[in-house]
Amino acid sequence: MTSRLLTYKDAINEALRQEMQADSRVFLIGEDVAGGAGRDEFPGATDAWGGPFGVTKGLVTEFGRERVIDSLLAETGFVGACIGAAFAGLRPVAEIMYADFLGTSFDQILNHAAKLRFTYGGISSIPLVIRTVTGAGFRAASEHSQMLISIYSHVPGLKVIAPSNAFDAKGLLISAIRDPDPVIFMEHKRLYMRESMVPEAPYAIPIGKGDIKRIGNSITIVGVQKMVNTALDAANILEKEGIHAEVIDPRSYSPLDIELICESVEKTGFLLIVDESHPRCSIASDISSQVVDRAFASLKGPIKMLTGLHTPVPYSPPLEDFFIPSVNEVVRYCTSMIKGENIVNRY
Amino acid sequence: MTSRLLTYKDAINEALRQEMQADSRVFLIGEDVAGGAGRDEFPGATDAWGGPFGVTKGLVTEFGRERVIDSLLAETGFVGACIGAAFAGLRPVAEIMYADFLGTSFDQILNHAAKLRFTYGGISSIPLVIRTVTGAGFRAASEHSQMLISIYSHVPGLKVIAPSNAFDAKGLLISAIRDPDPVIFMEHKRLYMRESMVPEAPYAIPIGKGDIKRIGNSITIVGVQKMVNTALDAANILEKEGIHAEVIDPRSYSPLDIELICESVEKTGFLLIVDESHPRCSIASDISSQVVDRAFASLKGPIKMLTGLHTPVPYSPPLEDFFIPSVNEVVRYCTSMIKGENIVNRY
Amino acid sequence: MDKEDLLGKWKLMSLIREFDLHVKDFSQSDEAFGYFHTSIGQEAVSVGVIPNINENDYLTSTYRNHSHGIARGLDIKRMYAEMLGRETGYCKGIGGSMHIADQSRNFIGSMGIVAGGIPIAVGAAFASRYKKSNQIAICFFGDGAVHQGAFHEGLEFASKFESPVLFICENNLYAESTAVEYHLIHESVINYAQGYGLKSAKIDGNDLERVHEVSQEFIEWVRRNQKPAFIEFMTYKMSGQYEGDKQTYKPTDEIAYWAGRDPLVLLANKMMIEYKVDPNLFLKIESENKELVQAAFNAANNDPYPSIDVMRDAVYAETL
Amino acid sequence: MDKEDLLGKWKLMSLIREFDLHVKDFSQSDEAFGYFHTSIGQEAVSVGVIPNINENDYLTSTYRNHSHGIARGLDIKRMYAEMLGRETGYCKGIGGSMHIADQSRNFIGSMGIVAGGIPIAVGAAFASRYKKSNQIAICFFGDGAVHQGAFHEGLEFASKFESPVLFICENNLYAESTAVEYHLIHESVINYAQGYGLKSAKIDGNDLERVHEVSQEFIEWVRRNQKPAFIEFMTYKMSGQYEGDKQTYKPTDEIAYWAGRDPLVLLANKMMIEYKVDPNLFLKIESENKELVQAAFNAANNDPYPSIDVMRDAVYAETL
Ligand SMILES: Cc1ncc(C[n+]2csc(CCOP(=O)(O)OP(=O)(O)O)c2C)c(N)n1
Ligand SMILES: Cc1ncc(C[n+]2csc(CCOP(=O)(O)OP(=O)(O)O)c2C)c(N)n1
Ligand SMILES: [Mg+2]
Ligand SMILES: [Mg+2]
Repeated sequence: MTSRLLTYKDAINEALRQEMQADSRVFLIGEDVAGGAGRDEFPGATDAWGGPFGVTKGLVTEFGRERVIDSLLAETGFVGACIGAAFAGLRPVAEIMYADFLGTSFDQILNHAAKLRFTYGGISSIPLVIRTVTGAGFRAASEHSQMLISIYSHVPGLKVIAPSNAFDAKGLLISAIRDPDPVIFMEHKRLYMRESMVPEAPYAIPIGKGDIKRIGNSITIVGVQKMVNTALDAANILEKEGIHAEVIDPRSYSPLDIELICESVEKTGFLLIVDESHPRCSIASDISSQVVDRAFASLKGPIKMLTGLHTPVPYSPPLEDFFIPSVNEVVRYCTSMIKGENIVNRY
Repeated sequence: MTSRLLTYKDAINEALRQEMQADSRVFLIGEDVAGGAGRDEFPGATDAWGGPFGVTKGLVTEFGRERVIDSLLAETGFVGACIGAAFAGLRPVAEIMYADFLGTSFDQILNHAAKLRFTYGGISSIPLVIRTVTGAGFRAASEHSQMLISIYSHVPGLKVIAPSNAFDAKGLLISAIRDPDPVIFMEHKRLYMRESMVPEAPYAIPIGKGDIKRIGNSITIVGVQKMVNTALDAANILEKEGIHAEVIDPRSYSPLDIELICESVEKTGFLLIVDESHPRCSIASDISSQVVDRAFASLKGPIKMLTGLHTPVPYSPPLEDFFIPSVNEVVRYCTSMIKGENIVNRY
Repeated sequence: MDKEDLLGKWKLMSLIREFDLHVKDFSQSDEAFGYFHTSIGQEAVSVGVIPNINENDYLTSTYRNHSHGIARGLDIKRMYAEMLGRETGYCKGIGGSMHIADQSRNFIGSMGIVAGGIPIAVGAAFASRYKKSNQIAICFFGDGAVHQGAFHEGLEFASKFESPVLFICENNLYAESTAVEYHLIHESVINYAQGYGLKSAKIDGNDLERVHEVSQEFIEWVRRNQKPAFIEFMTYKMSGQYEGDKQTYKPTDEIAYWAGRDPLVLLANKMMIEYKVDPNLFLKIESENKELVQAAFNAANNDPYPSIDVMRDAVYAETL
Repeated sequence: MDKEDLLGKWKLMSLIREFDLHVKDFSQSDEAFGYFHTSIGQEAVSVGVIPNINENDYLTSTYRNHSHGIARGLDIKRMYAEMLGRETGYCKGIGGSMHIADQSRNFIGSMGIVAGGIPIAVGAAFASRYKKSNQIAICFFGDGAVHQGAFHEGLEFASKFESPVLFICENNLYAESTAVEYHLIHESVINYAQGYGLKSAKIDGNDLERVHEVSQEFIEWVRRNQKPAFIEFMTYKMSGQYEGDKQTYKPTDEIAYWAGRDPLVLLANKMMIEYKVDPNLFLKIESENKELVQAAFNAANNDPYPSIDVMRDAVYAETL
């Protein structure tokens, strides 16, 4: 397969395009996913936005407004409609502009998308993808910076994916679109411009399989989405101090590849989870609790969680920078853990 | 203080009545919290319901329709309005009939109630209480049986309370109404008819303080809401086998009295968390992860979580009974944990 | 409709009535569990509307779904099995009384969240337009649903994206214990529909012939024009919000008035007068239906409960 | 309004314009961060409406809040400090540009969630009625907000519970890149308001005098009648959705048309013709405002960032 450097954003765009080419049941809907609707008569208006980050740019030109649909500004309406359309045999890909806005359609997700198949005794299926944008670091303040992976992963019936690089993003989005169940697909706004090698042809990465991004035997670091990169940077620094960190990217959070994490912890004896979400009832606490249950005997010290704070995301740059776990902190946590030093948590 | 046996339901009713008597800023709003609205002209219609479980019965007769308000069937509308009213100096107590319906007003809770003070730099405050009904065991199926404590506890800015008995319910609801922050107050439908001794006079139990419901030194069991009672029943059986279980009721889940739990674990060395919610990113995983972080050295074996399943709540009686952790299972977990036997988790 | 047609409709209404009366009785027994929401008094809406749609048209309902299910041709034994939590039920006993559905009839589901099914039905209709399959969707809800954001967003989506869906509001004068005089700010819920430019009508929901006629016309219109439409049927929730509801919010004269407007009585009277149908025929049909329902219950009540594995496998389509 | 009044309004509009122009410039500089949403072209709405309310009336805004803040009398230095994330900002730098608020003026907040502030403003109005305090609330939002369930539930709550709130829709022809021709199914957003029985009007939002007159009348009406009302102001988002938006969705003739309808130009022209105001006076005011803004920016830009403790203490009113 021919590969080339592609941004995360373009990799997502390519996954959408290829799946739309392959399957006429796939359509996109969301606010400004095409852009310029209502002004089609004049050149420039068509495809003016392609979503606020331009992720879907070009698709309306290729597939037309029948399949790249500017919704109304009404998330309950269009997410609910996608559930019905999925039941009726289509493959909707809805975009909720920011993860923070999921609250405006939460009932449809929690009680309908997630439960319809179950309440049916497992007879129906809802092949729906909801793409949304996560994460802090954009100076976008409390209502445009949340992760919310933990809330969605709590809900049985949903699958939750949050890729950390372009390669994973393409392969996992293709799987999500082909998957028979509702998938929340989370794209980190601070990763959109990051490049990695991405094959041209379509490929599917199985949902629920984690990935070892770096092999090591001194300590296991699980990173959540963008924090995978933070962990990798920290691992490079730690290497110089003779600490060989193994860095795991779960990629899928529901289902979660807990076996992969446990195997690593059985080898290293130490586990640090790095996540920019809030700490309480979180994906970090979830991973910690599952590992302590399954791999207790291997633990050489307490599992640590380095997370965002139990505060909404602040605006002020030094505060937001503090909110997000940094490379230095990952390094500090790892060295202290291995030395058996006490660490005062920040949250 | 004179005490007498009172049901959980009546204790809540009494807390509401006493706080409404003491403070004219307190008002109730929700669907059918009075009941019979629109037909007031005829006897019998006034105060016909008092909420679906009759919890607010009698209050409209005492305080009138100005303060016990049948809302429209529109949770975003009235929860949002309560946020504004709280900002404007009132003390709204909103009722969302079932916790399952919180999705229809989730944006107001997640982004406004929880964040308004923070986004303000801590200048304003939102003294709002949202009462709602949790829990399985009522054969009410997937959309009328959820707990959702974990979702609300994940969100910074909210306080989350879920009492397990009438005494705690009264004292904590009074605190919730007097509290300057938004509080989600969760009432378990299967506890409404349970009695305990409740003082007649108003009293406040501090939010964020857990309670040791039974002292023991062999193992710590943390129960979540109704599971406190399950844990206590199990503890009585275990006692006969010479196992002295300490049973802790956190009562508040955000903030959580983690110190109390850790102290107990430092004494017993074993921790079992019993919760009927789904397991992933849950309050059970939260407690486990915090304890492993803080009290690792005291642990004599893995922390175990006995929770509901990673499935929505089923309707069929044997399935629902299986879904909810049982006394027998608590006993089985505890004995196996102490013996160091392997336990296969059910979820 | 000729005499035979009307008799067939009456028979179906009677089957629904006997089913719900059985549920009502059963719900008060010691064996009973769960919440049951009957449609006693509202049968003419289901029977007048639902047989007019095609085999592959879509439908959503609410927790008050018995009459919709039976009118859609669901087997009453399998319905009762669902309500008793048995594996032979339409949802293998997992969904229960509030969530009856049948994929083979494109009965998408019964939503326990008020108005929750509205955008979903709209989406099925939208898909029909997308697929050019000439299907439509019909969507039932109560008078209380009009206050929900989901109602508005659903109607507007349908209007904007010209989705062939027929919205059917069963205005039974109450949302739980709250009367429409209190909760409706409009005289009629069709004001909301008109706000979205929907073709709409407000009709006596207890007059079977009228319900049939108007809904047939609307269904054809929706299919032909590939656009949404809306009917409000005025009817009465004779048995309260759920079985066990004491209904102290209802005035006695209102109860008496609507007892006289019982859709089964209205149609039977008409047939006795206009078509000289022997009154005993109705009694005979009624007792046959009673037996059918009792037999269905008995059979269902002997069926096995589902296994834990059935539940586990129901969460995800792909076992993980 | 007499000449002096009009001059005062023009001065305020010019201050807002200069503030936003400075923001626009700054946003393209290397130091800049965050999202900035200016109201360039919409100044007449804020200046026409907001000075008509009382000191203790309530107000909610959106991410597009600069003009509302300045018209409400907020200090531009503290506003800029907020936008620069400084502790001296109105929200101590924690809220940022999208969330400016000022409790001392009952400016409840700026909501980043479209329509999120609507039920909240309604609730403040409801509280005023409850307290019999004779306060009202005014609530700003855009044309896109009318599609949200929160909009409908908020309007209906206000209508049902007779809450003294004035809803103000700034219809600036676009919701992000989507034109109203596409997203509005009605000719006008006041159709929605009329659906809830609200007194309403659709007004040229670039004509300062007209905005002032109508909003004054509506504000008095709301206060006197203790009921909600609704105004749609037609205006134009001259600088796009956010600073940096390339606006390729806008036709050039439309841009030209609205450049000619710039509210500052319209009012200045009128004053030059009707009151013979010297054109140089406007230039003078403009350059004074430019200096004020630059000075505010410079001062704010030297202020300290908040400490971590400020952030921690901001979450709960009671430190836990
Ligand atoms: C979002 C939501 N809020 C509240 C409820 C609780 N509830 C169940 S039925 C009902 C009344 C519904 O009235 P209506 O729509 O008229 O239907 P009816 O029961 O009269 O058929 C309410 C408030 C719910 N199920 N969903
Ligand atoms: C619930 C929600 N959905 C989507 C968005 C993203 N968004 C921000 S502004 C905007 C357009 C709003 O348009 P309008 O209401 O006309 O206000 P304007 O920006 O034109 O002033 C959108 C879709 C949001 N903030 N909240
Ligand atoms: Mg009703
Ligand atoms: Mg706009």
